[in-house]
Amino acid sequence: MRKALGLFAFISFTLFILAAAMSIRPFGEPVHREMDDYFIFHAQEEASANNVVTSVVFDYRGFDTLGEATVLFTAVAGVLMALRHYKGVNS
Amino acid sequence: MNGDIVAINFPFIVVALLLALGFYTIGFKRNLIKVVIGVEILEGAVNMFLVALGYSKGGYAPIYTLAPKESLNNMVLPTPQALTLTSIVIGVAVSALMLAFAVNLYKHYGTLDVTRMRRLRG
Amino acid sequence: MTTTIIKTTTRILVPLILVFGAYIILHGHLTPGGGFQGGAVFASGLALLIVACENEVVKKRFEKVPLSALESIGALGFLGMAALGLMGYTFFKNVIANSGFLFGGKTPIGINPGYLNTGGTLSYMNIFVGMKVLAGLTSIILVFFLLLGVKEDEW
Amino acid sequence: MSNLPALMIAVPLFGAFTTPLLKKRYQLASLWAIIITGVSVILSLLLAQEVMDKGIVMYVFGADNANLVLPSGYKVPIRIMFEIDAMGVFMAISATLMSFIGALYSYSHVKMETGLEKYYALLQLLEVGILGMVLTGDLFNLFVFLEIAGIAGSALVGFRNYRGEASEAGIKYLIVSSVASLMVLFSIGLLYGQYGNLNMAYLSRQIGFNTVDMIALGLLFTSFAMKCGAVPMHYWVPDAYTEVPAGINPPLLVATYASLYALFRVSFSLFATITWNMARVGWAMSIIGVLTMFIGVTMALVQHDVKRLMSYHAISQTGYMLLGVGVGLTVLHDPQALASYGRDAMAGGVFHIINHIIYKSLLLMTAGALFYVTGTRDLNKMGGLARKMPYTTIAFIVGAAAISGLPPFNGFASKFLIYETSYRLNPLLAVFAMVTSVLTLASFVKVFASAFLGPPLEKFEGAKEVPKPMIVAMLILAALCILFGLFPNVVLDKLVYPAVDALIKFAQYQTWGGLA
Repeated sequence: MRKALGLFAFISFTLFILAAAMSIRPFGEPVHREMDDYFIFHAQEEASANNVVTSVVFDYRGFDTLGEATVLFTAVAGVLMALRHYKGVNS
Repeated sequence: MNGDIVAINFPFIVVALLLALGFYTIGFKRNLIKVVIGVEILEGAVNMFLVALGYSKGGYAPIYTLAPKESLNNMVLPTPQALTLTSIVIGVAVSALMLAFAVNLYKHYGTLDVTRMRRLRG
Repeated sequence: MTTTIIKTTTRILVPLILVFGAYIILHGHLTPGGGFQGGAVFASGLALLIVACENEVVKKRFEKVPLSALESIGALGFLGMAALGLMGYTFFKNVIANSGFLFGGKTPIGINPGYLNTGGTLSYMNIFVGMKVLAGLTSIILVFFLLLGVKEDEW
Repeated sequence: MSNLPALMIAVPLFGAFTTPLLKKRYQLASLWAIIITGVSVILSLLLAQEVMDKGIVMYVFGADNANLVLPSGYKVPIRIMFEIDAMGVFMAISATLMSFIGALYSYSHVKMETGLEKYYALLQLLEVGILGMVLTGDLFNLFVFLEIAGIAGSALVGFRNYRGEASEAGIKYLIVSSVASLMVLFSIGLLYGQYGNLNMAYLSRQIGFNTVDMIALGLLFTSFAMKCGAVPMHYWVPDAYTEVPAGINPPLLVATYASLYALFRVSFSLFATITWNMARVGWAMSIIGVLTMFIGVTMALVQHDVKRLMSYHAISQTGYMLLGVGVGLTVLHDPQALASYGRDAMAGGVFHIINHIIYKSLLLMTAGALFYVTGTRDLNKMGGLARKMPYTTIAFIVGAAAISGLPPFNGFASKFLIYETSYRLNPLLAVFAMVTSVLTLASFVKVFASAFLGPPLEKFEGAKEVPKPMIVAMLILAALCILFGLFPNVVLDKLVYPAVDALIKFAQYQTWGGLA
């Protein structure tokens, strides 16, 4: 019963995703590129970097990168905490 | 017509199939390591989707250092690459933590079979 | 897993990998790459150093390395560079770009050979993030390696 | 203080990055965490003041000034921005307050454990994740902070690594949250491919009725519902809440409701054009809500583990919020019904979020106190603790009365609004909500009788009241329960109705509060 339900959910999900892949815009022809064109044409002047991707990563979307660094920091703290040597203690 | 869409959007279809594969692995596999691999497959599929979104036909990498002349008016979109970079690092973080938990669970139960380690039920 | 061949190859390869990682970090604003990628390359060099040696040697070698502190310092440096923008502008404002400070040179518009002294806060952030990533990844690898080498009853 | 929104993130982040430096000095680390979380409570109150005065507060990261949403001569936003309305600030206050309470409670609750500098760092990172989620106006940024909250939360769930169950609950939570956030990322990709932007306000003006947008809405809706513990995917909730140290329970609850917030934000602001014309989304939300509350409470009735029982009640209470806001969403397109009961229904749902966070944290913390004293969580092995632990008993009674919706506690105020308004939509919904409430009362009477009443057991002869920081944390929450119950109108007028209006008036959100 549970397996059948799971299979049903899985198949419907697959069809759902395939429908999305079929109906999205054609590959290789971005329709709206206003934001990206801004990055390409202004990166050298505003962020003073030749590499547009780096200027996006650290300047225009720098706050995401702070979050990303935080994710890595969190994971390292989590791994070190999960694998710490422990003494059996109460509470 | 329908065949055309499949041919043009082939990368997106591959992404969809990969996503389905990842979900199958997470939902129907019993070994914990395989479940982790399933999450990784999902991660890879989504990253591939983002990078595929950024491609524009015949585009060049968006870097000005010693770039060829014709690249100036046809660069691929930089944002999806930045997003993918972020998402890759997040994927590494998630998989590291999941494997740490898996190691812990193996130490405790002596098995990686999900169905045999369910103490938390009901 | 530690034969003489592996050890010798490691001795030759590791400095090259480390230098390559540092190059990627420093040239993040000019060529493909950046703090994360360079940090990962650097950490893979250190990982080679870890897996090519015996447990005791690794333990002794890395005992004195303050990886956790290095990671915190990298993260704090990144946060601090972002907070520089709070002086009159907003968080994450690139205040050093075009200011004439170190890394504050002007980038010529259009195709150019690439000058290292540009990028503003980007270059600093690349360095801090690289530091953070290499410390973080190395400490993950180290903890897994030391853990899996330890016998059951010691754990 | 125009940089207040940035400080909201930067201060706890600074705390989190410095805490691991305090290796082996656990007391210092916990004091540092208490200070940092306390400072962020003050910052969030200041921010709330600013939002109440000025309406939507914008903060554009990396621009020349914080209000520069669009670069000159450009029609699309390009930078990440925070867009803080009353709803966001409402969640931010809950997050900072609960992190502070959690840090205070943890000070003595986990004193004997190791690895505490990581614990406190993760506590602050969890706070950062929640705050980022509720304040941001950028879709990808929402994903990043969703991941931070998920990873920090699951690492904390697995904190007691000497228990196999903790690691198990941790990996379960991590898998659920990472799958959910990957689906979120996929739908962000769909939207980016369609419209080439990531700003929520900008996207919400572009989105229309086409297949890709519908699929994106479906995926976002399911993944956030999964992450907030609605019914088909509620399995991770009891495990995670049970295994986490009681001091982390308050922020973890807020993290769950931050996903609920994201669900509301997606359906009200991002997809406003679709949901505004389709009552079906609202009906789906209400029905999921009713199912969630009913299944949660029936599962709770059979539990023996006190924390697990309360966790199932947390699932069931999530149903009330979904029901309240779902009723509001159903009548969104009908101005008359919206004015007569839709707005009140949403107010009930939103008010229930903070009420539930307060009393469920209180209850889970009393359960943690019982565990601290007795060393067990099995109800059948406890008894006669009322005389030994008077403060805990008082806190428990207040929390239990509040969750069962008895006047004059805060649960009554919000539940009453939900009954009244869901009755107007469909009487059956209200009947289910009331039955759930009665069952909740029954199950808490059982807990009270078996843990606190009865003859004092011999093995708890030496049992003492828990240390002072824990008592203080519990009493603060108990006082809030009573205050919110006695003066619901103050809270409703100051916090809840502005939040509801911020959700309903999506045109304001779309124009960045009138900046463009």
